[in-house]
Amino acid sequence: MSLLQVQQLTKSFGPVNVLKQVDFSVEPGEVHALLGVNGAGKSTLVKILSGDYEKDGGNIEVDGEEVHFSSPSEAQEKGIAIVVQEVDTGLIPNLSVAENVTLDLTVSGKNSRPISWKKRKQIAADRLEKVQTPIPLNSLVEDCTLSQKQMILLARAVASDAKIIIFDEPTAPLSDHETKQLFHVIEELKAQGIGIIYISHRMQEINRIADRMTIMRDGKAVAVYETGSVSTEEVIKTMLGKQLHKADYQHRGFSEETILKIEDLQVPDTGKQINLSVRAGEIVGVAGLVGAGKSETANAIFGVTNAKGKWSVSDRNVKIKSPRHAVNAGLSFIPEERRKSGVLIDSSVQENLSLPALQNFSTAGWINRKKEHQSALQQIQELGIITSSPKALLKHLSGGNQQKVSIGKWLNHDSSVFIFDEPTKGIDVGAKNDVFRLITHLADQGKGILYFSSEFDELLQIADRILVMADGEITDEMQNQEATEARLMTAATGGNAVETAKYQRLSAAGRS
Amino acid sequence: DQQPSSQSEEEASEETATEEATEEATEETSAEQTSQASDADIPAAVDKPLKIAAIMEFSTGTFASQYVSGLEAQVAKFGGEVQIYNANNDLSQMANHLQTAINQDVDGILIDHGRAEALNQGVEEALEKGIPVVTFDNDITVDGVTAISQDDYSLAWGTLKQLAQDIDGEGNIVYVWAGGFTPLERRNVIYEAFLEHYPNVEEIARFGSVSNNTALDSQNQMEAVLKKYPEEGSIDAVFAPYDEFAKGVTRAIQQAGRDEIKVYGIDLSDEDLQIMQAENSPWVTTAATDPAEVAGVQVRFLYQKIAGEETPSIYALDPSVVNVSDLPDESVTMADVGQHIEGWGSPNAARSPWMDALEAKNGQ
Amino acid sequence: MQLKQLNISDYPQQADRKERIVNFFMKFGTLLALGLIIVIFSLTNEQFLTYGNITDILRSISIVTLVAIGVTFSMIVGGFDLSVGSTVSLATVASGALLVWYSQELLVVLLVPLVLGALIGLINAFIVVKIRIPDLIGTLAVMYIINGVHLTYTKGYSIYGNMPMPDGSGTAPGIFIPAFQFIGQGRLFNIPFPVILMVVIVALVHLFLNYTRAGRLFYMTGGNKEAARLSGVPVNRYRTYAYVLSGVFAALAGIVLAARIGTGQVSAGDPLLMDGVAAALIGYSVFGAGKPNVIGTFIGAIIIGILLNGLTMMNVPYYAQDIIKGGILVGALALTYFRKKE
Amino acid sequence: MQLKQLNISDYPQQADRKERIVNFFMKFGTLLALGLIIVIFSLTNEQFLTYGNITDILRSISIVTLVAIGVTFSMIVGGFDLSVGSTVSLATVASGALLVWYSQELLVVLLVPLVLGALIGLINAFIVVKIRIPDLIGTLAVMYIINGVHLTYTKGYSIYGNMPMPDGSGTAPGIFIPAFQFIGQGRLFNIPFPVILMVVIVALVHLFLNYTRAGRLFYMTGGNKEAARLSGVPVNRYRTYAYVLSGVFAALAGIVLAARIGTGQVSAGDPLLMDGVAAALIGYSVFGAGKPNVIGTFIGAIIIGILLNGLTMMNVPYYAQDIIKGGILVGALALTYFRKKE
Ligand SMILES: Nc1ncnc2c1ncn2[C@@H]1O[C@H](COP(=O)(O)OP(=O)(O)OP(=O)(O)O)[C@@H](O)[C@H]1O
Ligand SMILES: Nc1ncnc2c1ncn2[C@@H]1O[C@H](COP(=O)(O)OP(=O)(O)OP(=O)(O)O)[C@@H](O)[C@H]1O
Ligand SMILES: [Mg+2]
Ligand SMILES: [Mg+2]
Repeated sequence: MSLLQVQQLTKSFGPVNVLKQVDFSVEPGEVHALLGVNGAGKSTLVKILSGDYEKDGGNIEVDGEEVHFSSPSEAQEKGIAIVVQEVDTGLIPNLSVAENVTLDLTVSGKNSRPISWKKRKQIAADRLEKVQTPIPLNSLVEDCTLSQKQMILLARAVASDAKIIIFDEPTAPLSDHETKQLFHVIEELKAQGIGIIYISHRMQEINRIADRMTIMRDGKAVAVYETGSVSTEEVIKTMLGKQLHKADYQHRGFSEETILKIEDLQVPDTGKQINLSVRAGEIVGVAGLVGAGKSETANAIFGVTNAKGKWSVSDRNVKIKSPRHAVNAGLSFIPEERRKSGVLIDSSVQENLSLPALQNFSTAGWINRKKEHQSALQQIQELGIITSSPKALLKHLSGGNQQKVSIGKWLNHDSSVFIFDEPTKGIDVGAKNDVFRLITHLADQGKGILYFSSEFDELLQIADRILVMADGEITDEMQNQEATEARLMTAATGGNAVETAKYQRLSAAGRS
Repeated sequence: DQQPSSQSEEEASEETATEEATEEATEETSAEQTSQASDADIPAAVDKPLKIAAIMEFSTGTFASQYVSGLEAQVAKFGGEVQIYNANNDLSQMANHLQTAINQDVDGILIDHGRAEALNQGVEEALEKGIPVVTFDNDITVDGVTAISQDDYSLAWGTLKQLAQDIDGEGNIVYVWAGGFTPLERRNVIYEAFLEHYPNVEEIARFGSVSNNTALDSQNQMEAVLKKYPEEGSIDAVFAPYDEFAKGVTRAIQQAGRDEIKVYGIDLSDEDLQIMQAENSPWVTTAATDPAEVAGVQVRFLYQKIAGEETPSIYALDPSVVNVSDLPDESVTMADVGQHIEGWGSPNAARSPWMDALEAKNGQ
Repeated sequence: MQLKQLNISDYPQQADRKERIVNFFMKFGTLLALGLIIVIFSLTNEQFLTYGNITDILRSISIVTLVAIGVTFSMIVGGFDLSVGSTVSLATVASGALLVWYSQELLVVLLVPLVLGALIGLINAFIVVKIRIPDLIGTLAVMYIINGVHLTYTKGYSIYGNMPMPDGSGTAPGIFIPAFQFIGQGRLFNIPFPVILMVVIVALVHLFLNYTRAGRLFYMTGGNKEAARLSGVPVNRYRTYAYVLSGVFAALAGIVLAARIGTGQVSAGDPLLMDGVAAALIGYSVFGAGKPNVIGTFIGAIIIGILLNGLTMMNVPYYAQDIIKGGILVGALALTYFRKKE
Repeated sequence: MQLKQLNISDYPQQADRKERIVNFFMKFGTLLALGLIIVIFSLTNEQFLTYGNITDILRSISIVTLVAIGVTFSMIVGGFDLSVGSTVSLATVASGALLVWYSQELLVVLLVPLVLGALIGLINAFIVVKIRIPDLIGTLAVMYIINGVHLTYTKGYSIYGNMPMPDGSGTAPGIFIPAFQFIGQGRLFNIPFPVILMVVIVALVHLFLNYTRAGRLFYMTGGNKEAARLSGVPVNRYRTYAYVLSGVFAALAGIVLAARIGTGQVSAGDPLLMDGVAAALIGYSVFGAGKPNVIGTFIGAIIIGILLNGLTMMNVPYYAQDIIKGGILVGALALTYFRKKE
């Protein structure tokens, strides 16, 4: 008997059928991967399983018993826990880390018994230790980094005595090291006979950890495979419903002209100095482990944080004290946390796309709405954004499509340099391909690209030159040809010394 | 606005045509109806359920409540209906209300407080449409309007004179005051004059604010003042020219046990009487008119106007100074203050002979 | 790619019947309620739908509408301005003082209050945008301060033509000149001037917010401050503009108020805050906009104004009016907001 | 692993000097301002720090503190309750009517208003939580309704012992009995009873909010409704509780108010709304909490109360008091909120 048996599950949001008679099952002690392109319906499926959404039709059995969840607490009672995709929907930002890690204890606790914060902190510390992530217990979750937030969610799910734990893209914000920790934890859960549903866009991970996989396409479960029984190409083909044409990364030459030059940039959050330059048509990757300070550096370059330093764009010295200055100087920025800072989820696709270059759509201050609409339509086509209309609100798009909008909005703007911070996070292979194509296309037009990522394989694919960052400083630089994953890793960890230093720092911060 | 009568239709329509016509018709009607004894002289224009609008600037406090009851009572006695338009201290709202009333084709308009600049336009329009207007306590001076007032200057002077006598023209007093309200501003004029007149009276503290919770605010602030002057005899009297002020101040003094401080107020209501008559109450004197009586006079003037009678442009009600010492030991209500205070109330002001008959007719 | 099948037009047609009804109520619930109110009032009172009464209603809401437009601006950028009521009072007193105490000419009497309103907006912006005190409490503090300032300035007295000076130095030289009073009491083509002013401003603001770049950027700033900033929108500047506009519109309302009542009445603006906020909030629901918008705000003000007028005409006692007003507010909004779980 | 070295005490020491100063101001800015105010007042007036005056101040803030605690609850769950002022009025009138018109005994006089308060809370919750009308406008509508109800009920009259009945049917039979008046005016161990009541309630609510499950669920609900729901918190139930508590505390404030002034004063609660909200908002900044909390609310109420008392003692006119009040609000909060760009 399966631990979880889902049959003929359907769900629609208004006119849109998101799940079409999905069958799905999980065995005890199994890691079952869910694969599918952005918007295939993975999150919707697991949200129904975790009681977030109510199903429209079909049935769900847990341990052979038919269940119907109308709230998350009912699902939790039946032993289903979830680590949600959007971490911010799982945490209470203005409460402490300790309280968030032990949230379930509060919820399930007895009303009559007073809370002992001392005990709570101990439990929280223990739980965080289990996932090997020390985080200062008293600091507020809103001050935590994305990976820290993800680990808090992990710690909580692991500690719950659930029979089934759902991970919805857990590794997207995690470093290699943290991913390893996660896998370690998952192995332990498996050993205890817990069933795991694992959603990810990273094929290597799936191959490494999953026992079976269900592939979803367009709201249907189209195939179930044993891991290893089919090739990755086959899986991707099933996912996309067609052959993936790998983008052509053949690199073209680029000019000698330096398009972006940054000198003595004092990054406020890391306290370190950065020097770098990008040539026209060159894709410069910045590799680093999560927590290396990449986002901080990117933010500083774009003037998000008020950093001191010297910028020169296309040989013109510019002062960048705010993103506005950066935009005016010809920079574009696709930030890491798209929902928070990349897009306006309550505005329409069209309004998002036209935002940075609104002056191009207006004459004497008046917006030419027709032009705006046409341009949005065209971009939706070009970028492959799946949406019901340019007027649809962005919050109704899947994560990958939101990311495309986040990139697409800069294409109307006449920029010479594009800064990407983890642009492929949370998007499927097909979309990732689209993004890469887009980036190379930009480079071909002579734009300078600065690409921050902790996905070394991506950098090896796309970057012409790779800078390696550790602890806020650039520690190594190499041409693509010289680069290997091993060399990158060594530089990024700075040998063991840096890795150790980082942990000392973090654990010191964890004492509270 | 026609009444069913034995008159022919032509006569009836003629009657409503103009004001002068009304007067003529009145005589005719009374002549015709001699058979019905008590209705004898009731002018036709008022011998029907009239729709009266009362436009008030605000209606908080007991004075306003009793004023409204007075209006309702007198209009009801005359068989009419009064509609209260309360502007909640908002002058532009008051102007709007006046306009609404005019659009409603009411038979007469009463205005309580407000300012001429805001209301003149509406009042003129009302008069043009033949709707008579009687005002209370404001500065509207449009021709044809009767303005009655309770005379804030006399009110303030009455109570201040008593204060001066009681402290022998010398001592420290506390003043409670807030601007922005016409009656209070007028009373303040007298107060300033009073200070000049009695150079040995010294104002040692001043506070006050008007809200929906004026009494409690005054109480809290008076407590602070009492704490600042803790020695007995450091404060001789409090001048609180609004009963909500006086109530709060009285309570603060009572609760602090500082009965040597006397309170001199303005306005009177049943509740105020009760507070003043309480044992050892510091509130010893107040100057007031009877709000219900003011309302009665105002309504009667309006009915006289509707009936086409001559009314004065200005009529000032004489305020009385009520000293607790003049009242008997048992508790007294507004209804019988008149028995103890000379000149209290003016039940016969603006009373036409036919009014008794009208009241009697509608009393059944 | 998948995109080739993109078909823009078929989305709305797919909605089933029930859903369409729900959508209809969400969009038009508020308007429906307004229509119902009008029908009831005109059935119970034949004077209600007269030209005179309609223009009266519009005139009576003109001041509150101006305040509410200011409030709408601050809400669009995701802020809140509690100081508008006191700004109205200040502007009223300022124009009164200029006319009566200083016998200034019209232009000065109009300009100074507007500049004061803009200044207050700048102060609010400084406190909320620069010092980052939360808007509710920051503008509350400013409200206290402005109230204090205007009362101190007049020593608590209201200002009217040829008044005795508060400091006892004789009689004030000026009056409320007719040209000024015209703003509040005059008529053009038999339409009250404040109504014309209001309608023109509503139309202009509507065009501005929906068809200009600046208007869009106001909305974007309110939609997601961080994302807008990273797209190069100078969000703090737009938030500042919004507070300044809020102050300017409140000051304009104060000028109309002073002209309407012919007095520089202290504290006259206080009651306008609540009604202005209510109008702007009702506006959210009009046409299912779900966000602050000026047409909605206008309709919100109309609903409030009609209720007051109609209920007074129906001879509902003034305190019972509050009950009905509250009830209808809830009813109208319930139509818009109540729907099945998403 | 490394976690074994986790040591509770040394994290804060890492902050460098400048940062520590900033942190200090963020945490203690408001308290510092309070301290400064106290020092100034006690220097300028020797009577300020007497036992009698301190208890007076505390007594004068007891009512506003109770209202503010209710407001705090609604703010904790991320809501807002504009109806508290009218609830205070209703409770005041209800206890007055029960005492004076119906000569009821103490228990009834206390229970009925509290039940009414809870009912109003339920109505608010129904409107805001169930119908999903935005809180500001939903509770505003309820405010109108309650104001209308209590004014209609009393016909606008305030209620006091042995008053003539508003319908003219003779004299009311009851009075404000001493046992009831004790709640507002009595003393225990020479401490005013309302002060004791206030302090006990503040302490209880503080313990409740920080050390019980239910208290934390309130915070979770407000911190992130979605996350709380996904964690199995019945968020709508807790939002409902919060509005009910808001109503109950407002009703309690109304009872104390009636007992303090010995009258069922109509509309008496209106001015308490603003002060209650101000106190709760100031509370955000106390100890750098950044969220509503009851100790902060209490301190907020103290600041407001002390300003009124001290400035009155210094004979500052009430309108100038507003300037100072606003200025100090901004000053105190600026210390807390102004810091370098993040
Ligand atoms: N609340 C909602 N209202 C309307 N449509 C929705 C809603 N939630 C999801 N959808 C739509 O349902 C489809 C499936 O979304 P879902 O989030 O399940 O995709 P996913 O497979 O998890 O994608 P991703 O890999 O990007 O996370 C998408 O087209 C999305 O636009
Ligand atoms: N709130 C915080 N408190 C203490 N240290 C922090 C905080 N936020 C970030 N840091 C530190 O700043 C450094 C960079 O953080 P972050 O994880 O965002 O870097 P990154 O290289 O951009 O990683 P990512 O791949 O997640 O974007 C880390 O060493 C982290 O520990
Ligand atoms: Mg998903
Ligand atoms: Mg990053």
